[in-house]
Amino acid sequence: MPLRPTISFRVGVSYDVLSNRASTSGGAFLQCSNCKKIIFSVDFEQNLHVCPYCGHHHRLSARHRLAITVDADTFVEHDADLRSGDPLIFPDYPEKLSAAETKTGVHDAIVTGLAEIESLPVSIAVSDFSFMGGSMGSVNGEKITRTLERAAEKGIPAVIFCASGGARMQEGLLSLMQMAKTTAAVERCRDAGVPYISIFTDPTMAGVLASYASVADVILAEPKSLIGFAGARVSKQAGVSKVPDDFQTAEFVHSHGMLDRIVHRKEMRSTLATLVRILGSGARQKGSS
Amino acid sequence: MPLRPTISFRVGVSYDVLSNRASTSGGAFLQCSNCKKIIFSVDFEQNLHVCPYCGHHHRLSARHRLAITVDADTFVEHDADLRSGDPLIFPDYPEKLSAAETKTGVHDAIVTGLAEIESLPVSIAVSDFSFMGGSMGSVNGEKITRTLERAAEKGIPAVIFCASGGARMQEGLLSLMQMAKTTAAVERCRDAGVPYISIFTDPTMAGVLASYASVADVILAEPKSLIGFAGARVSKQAGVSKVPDDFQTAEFVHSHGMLDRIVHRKEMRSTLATLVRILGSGARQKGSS
Amino acid sequence: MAKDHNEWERPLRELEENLQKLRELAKKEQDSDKRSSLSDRIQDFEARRDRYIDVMYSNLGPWEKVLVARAQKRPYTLDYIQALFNDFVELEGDRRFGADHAIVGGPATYDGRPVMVVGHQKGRNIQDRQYRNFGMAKPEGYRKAIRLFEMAERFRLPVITFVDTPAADPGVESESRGISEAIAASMLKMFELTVPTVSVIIGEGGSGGAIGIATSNRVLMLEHSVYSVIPPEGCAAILWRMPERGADAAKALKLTAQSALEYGLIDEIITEPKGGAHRDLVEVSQAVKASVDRHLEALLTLSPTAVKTDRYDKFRAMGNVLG
Amino acid sequence: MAKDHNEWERPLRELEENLQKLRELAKKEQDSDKRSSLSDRIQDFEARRDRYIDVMYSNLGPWEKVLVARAQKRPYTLDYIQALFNDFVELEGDRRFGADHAIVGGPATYDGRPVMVVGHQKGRNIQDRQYRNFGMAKPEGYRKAIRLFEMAERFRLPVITFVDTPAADPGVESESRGISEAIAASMLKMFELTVPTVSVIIGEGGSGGAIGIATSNRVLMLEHSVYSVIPPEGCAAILWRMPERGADAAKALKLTAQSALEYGLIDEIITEPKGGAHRDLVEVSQAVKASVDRHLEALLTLSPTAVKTDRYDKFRAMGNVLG
Ligand SMILES: [Zn+2]
Ligand SMILES: [Zn+2]
Repeated sequence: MPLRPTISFRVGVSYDVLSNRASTSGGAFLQCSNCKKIIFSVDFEQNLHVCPYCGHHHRLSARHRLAITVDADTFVEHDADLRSGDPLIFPDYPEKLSAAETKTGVHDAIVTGLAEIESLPVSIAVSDFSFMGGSMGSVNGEKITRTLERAAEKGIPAVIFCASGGARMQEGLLSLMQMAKTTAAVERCRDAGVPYISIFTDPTMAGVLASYASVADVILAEPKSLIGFAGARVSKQAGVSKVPDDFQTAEFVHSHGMLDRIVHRKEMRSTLATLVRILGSGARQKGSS
Repeated sequence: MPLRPTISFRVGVSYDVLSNRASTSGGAFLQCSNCKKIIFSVDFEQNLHVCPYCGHHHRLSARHRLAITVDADTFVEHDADLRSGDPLIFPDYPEKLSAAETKTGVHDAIVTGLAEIESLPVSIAVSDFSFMGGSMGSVNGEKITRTLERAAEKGIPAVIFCASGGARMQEGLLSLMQMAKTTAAVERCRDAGVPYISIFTDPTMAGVLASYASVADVILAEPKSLIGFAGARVSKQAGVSKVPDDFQTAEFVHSHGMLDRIVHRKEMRSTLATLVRILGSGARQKGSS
Repeated sequence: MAKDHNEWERPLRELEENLQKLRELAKKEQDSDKRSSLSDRIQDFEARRDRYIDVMYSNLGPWEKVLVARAQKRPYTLDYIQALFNDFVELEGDRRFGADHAIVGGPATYDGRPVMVVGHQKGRNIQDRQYRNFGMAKPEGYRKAIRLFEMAERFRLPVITFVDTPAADPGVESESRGISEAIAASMLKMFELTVPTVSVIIGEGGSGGAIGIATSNRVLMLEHSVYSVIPPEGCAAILWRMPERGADAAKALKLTAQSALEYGLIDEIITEPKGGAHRDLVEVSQAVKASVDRHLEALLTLSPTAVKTDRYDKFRAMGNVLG
Repeated sequence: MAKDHNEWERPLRELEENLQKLRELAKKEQDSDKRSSLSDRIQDFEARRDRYIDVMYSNLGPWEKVLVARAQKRPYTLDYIQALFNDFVELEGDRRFGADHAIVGGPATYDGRPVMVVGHQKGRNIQDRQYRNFGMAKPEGYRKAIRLFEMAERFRLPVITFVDTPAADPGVESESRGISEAIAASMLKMFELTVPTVSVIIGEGGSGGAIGIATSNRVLMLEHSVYSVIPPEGCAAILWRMPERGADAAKALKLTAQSALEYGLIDEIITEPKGGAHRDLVEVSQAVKASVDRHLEALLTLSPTAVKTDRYDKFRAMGNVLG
C-alpha cells in the first residue's frame, strides 16, 4: 500500500482539464509504484490512473477527480479563497502551508463547489492528499461544512470524496473541533432530507474517518484504499489480537460492515449518478412541489 | 439451570396473597432444586423464593411476582377473562389448555393490569411459566399489547416481566403474528413518550425474546435466567464455534450488551421504582401540564 | 413422504428426461415414417407431462407446499430484483459488525419509481449456499435492513421486501450478537415507517427470521409459499418426538398461503405459473408485479400518518381470543 | 521533565511524609517542651507544604497540566456521579455487541431533576484499570452512549457528560467493529438532541475519544484539565521524532483549558481547589455543580428547537479561516 505521492505526478499529457497544475513532463512511459510494471502514459490516463496490470488505484488530485466525476463544464468552485491562519503559532506551520501551496497550487487540501452528475445537481467536495496529507484543519472543516450546508439549503445531494491522514495537528484543538462542526453539518442534511454520499479513497484515516466521512447515508470506497482510525502501528501495539493481513484496507472495512460497496474507479461516476437520482428523488419532489 | 417447574410449587405457607391457587401442602421444609440443600419454608418465603444457600432465583407465579413488586392493594387486573380459542383445531390443544387452567387457576400464561410501584402508577404484565411454558399465543399477545397501549394512553410507564419458552406452536401463524403485534405496541409507547421496562426472568426465549421483550427502553434480568433465541441444542448444532459455559444465561447476555443490569430479586422493586420515577418524569409533566 | 422437492418431482423429471431423449431421436431420424411415429409419441409424452404437472400442482398438500417453497430451483429475491427492478445498488454494511449476505438490499427503481428493496437471499449451488448461510440471516443482516428502512424513511422511498428464509441463524455467534434484539428492532423500525411497505413471501416464511422483515402494510404470498411459526420438522419433534412426521405437522400448523389468507393474516395470494414459480420466472415476476402494483398504488394515496396507522391496525387485529 | 504526576509531586509528597512523621512523634511525646517544639516544626512544615502547593499549582505549564489531568488520584466520572447525583441506575448494554466499562452512564436525579449522565471512566488500581481499559472506550461504549442519548431525548432528560479519556481504544478489535463510525455517530446523535446537553472535561480530553461525547451546548473544563487533538507524546514523535519531548509538544498544542477558552472552544473554566481537584473532592464537586447549574438553568429556558440551534451555532463558529 503506497503512502507516498504516486506516479501520477509524473504523468505527461494531463487528462485533468480542470487542473491548475501545468502539465510539464513529456515522458511517454511511467512505472506503477505497486506492481513496478512500465505503463504507457496515455494508457494510464485513459485508465483513470488505475494500473492496467495490477488494478492499483493511484491517487488523484482533487481537480483530476472532479474532471472524471462530474459533467463537463458544470463545476463551479466555491470558497476557493479560504486559507489557513496559524492560530496556534505552531512550529513551522506557515512554512509547511507555503510549501504545500507552491507544490499544489491550491490554498488547502480540498476543493468544493456545485456541479452536476448526469445532469443532476450536487454539492461536492474533493480532498487532496497531496496537500499536507489531506489533513483537516479549519479550512477543510469550513469547506466541508459549507458543502453540506449548501446541499441542505438547495435540497440537493452532497457528495464528498475523502482522502486524509486525519486532523491537522498544527491547528490543535481547533482542528479537533472540525470533527464536531462537520458532523453537525451532516445533521443539517438529514433534517433537510437530502442524501449524503461519502467515498473513502486512499487514505481515509483518523479524525476524518471518525467524523463526517463515516456518517454518510451511503459509503463507497475505492479498492485497496487504506482506511482506519489509528495508525496500523498503534493498533498493533494496542491489541493483543492478531492483525489480519488486509487490516485497514477497504476490503477489511467492507467485510466488517462499515461501508456499502467497493467501487472500481471506472464505475464510480455511474454509481454516484444512480444513487443521487434515486435517493435524491424525495428532496427533488419536495423542492418542486 | 433447572427448566422444570421449581420447588416453589411445593411451598406450604403462601406469601402470595393475590394467588388464586389454594395453599395446600403444609410442609415446613423444602429442597432447593439447584443446590439440593434443605430450606426452611418460612425462610424461603421471606427470601422471595431465592435460595438462601446458592442464591438461585426460583421461578415465581405471576400472582406471587405481583405481590412482591407492586404496592399492596394497588393491583387492578384487566382482561382476566380473555381465553384462548383453538383456531387451528390443533391436536390436543384444548386438552392442554384445560389442564393448564386446572393446574394454575388462570386462563392463560399472563396476568396484566394497572398498579402502583412506590405510589407511581404503572401498566404491568407478568408472564407465568407454569401455564404451558409461558408460551405466547393470541391471548398473551393481546394482553401484552393492551398493557403497552394502556401505558401509552394513560401516559404511564409499562413494566413487563417476561417468562416464556417462546411462541405457542399450537396457534401456528397466529402466534407468530403476536410477535409483530406486541412489537407494534412498543412503538405506541415510544410515540407517547412513556418508558417501557422489561425484565427477563427464567426463562425468556425465542419468539418472546425476539419481539417485545428486547425492544424495551431498559432491560433488567434476574441472575442466571435462561435467555436465548434458539434452544441451546439448536445453537450448538448450528455453530461450529465453541459454546461458552455460561451460554444463554443472563450473565452471558449481559456481557454481550443485550441487557442493562442483572438485578437481585430483593432489589428489583426499588430499581423499578427509581427507573419509573426518573424515566417517567417527562410523560408525567406532559400529562399534568 | 418425499424429503425434498427433487425427490417429489422425480417421476416428472423422469418423464421429461424420456421426452428429451425422444426429441433427440426424432432430430436424428432420417426415415419420415419413423419420425412421424416418434412425433406422435412426443406429443403423447408432452400431454402426459402436462397432465402430471396439473395433477401434482393442482392440489398441493401442506407438506408438498413446503417442498415446493424450499425448491432449489425456485426464484429467489435477487431473481425478482433482476426481473422487476432497475438501477439496484446493493448496500452491504450494517455499520456495526459485518456484511451479511443472507439479506440483500438497497435502493432501486421500480416502474421508474425510486424504492428501497430488501430481501432474504438463498444460494443456488454449494458455495453460494454457504456464502448466503442458507438464507439464514445473522444480527448483521437485520441491522443492515434497519439501516435501509431508515434510509427509505429519510428519502421517502416505499419499501418492498421479499421473504424467503428457513429461519434466522440460530448459532452461538448470532446469539452472542443479539439475534433476538436485531429481529425485534427490525420489526419495530418497520412499524415506525411512514412510507408504504409491501412484503412478498416468495418461498419459506420461516418464523422470527421471516417476520423480522415482513411487518408491512401489505403482506402477499406466492401460491405455493409457506409461512410458519416453526419448521414442521421441529413441530413434529416436539409433538410426537418424530421429526420425520413433518407432513403431519405441516398439516396441523396450517402453514399454507391459503390458510394464512383464511385467518386474515395476509392480504392476497399471488397465483404461480402452472407447475410452480420455478417453471416460469417471467410469468411469476409479472404476477408479483401486478399484485405489488395494486397494493402500492392504494398505499401511495395515504398520508404518512395514515400509512403508519394502517400498518398498526392491520397487525393489531391479528389473533384469536375468546371472552 | 517529569514523566507522571507521581514523579512531579515527589518533593511535595516527601514533605508530607515528613510532616506525618512529625505528627506521630508529637503524639507520642510526653515532655511538654519537646512537644511544643515539635508543634512549631509541624506548623513550619505545614506552611512550607502550603507554599509549595501554591508555587507548584499557581502557574502550571502545559505539560504539568497534562500530568495533573492524568493524575491517578484525580476524581473520575463515578466520583462526580457519587458526589452530585442521586438514584443513578447504570445501564450497561449497547444492544449490539458488549458492555463497555470505559464509558458509564444512566438516568439519575440531579438536584431532584431527572437527567441522563454519561462519562468516561478510568480505573484506580491495576485490575480496575484493565476492567476500564484505561478509560479508552471501544465502539460498544459509544454505541451505549448513543442509546442513552436517545433515551434522554425520548424522555426529555437533560444530558450531562464527563469527559476523561486518553483516547478511544485503537486496537484491532475496535477497528474491526468500527470505532470511527461509533465516535462519529455519537457526535451526530448529540447534534440531533433537543434536550440541553452540558459536558465537563474533568481530566484528559483525548482527541476523538473525548469529542465523541463532548459535542454539547456547553462545554466546561476543569482548571487543570487538558483537551487535545493528539497526545503530546504522539505530536512530539511526529514533529521531532522524539516522544520524550512531550512537554514541548504540549506547549505547541495549546491544550490547556485557558487556551481553549481563549480560542472560544469552551464556555467556562471551573476553578479547582488549591493543589488540584484530587485534594478536595467535595470542593471540586461543588465547583462543578455551580457551573453546570448556571449553564443548565440558562439552557432550560430555551425551546427544544432553540437548544438544537444553539448547539449547532456554537460549533459552527469554531475555526480559524482567512480570506
Ligand atoms: Zn500496477
Ligand atoms: Zn440452592
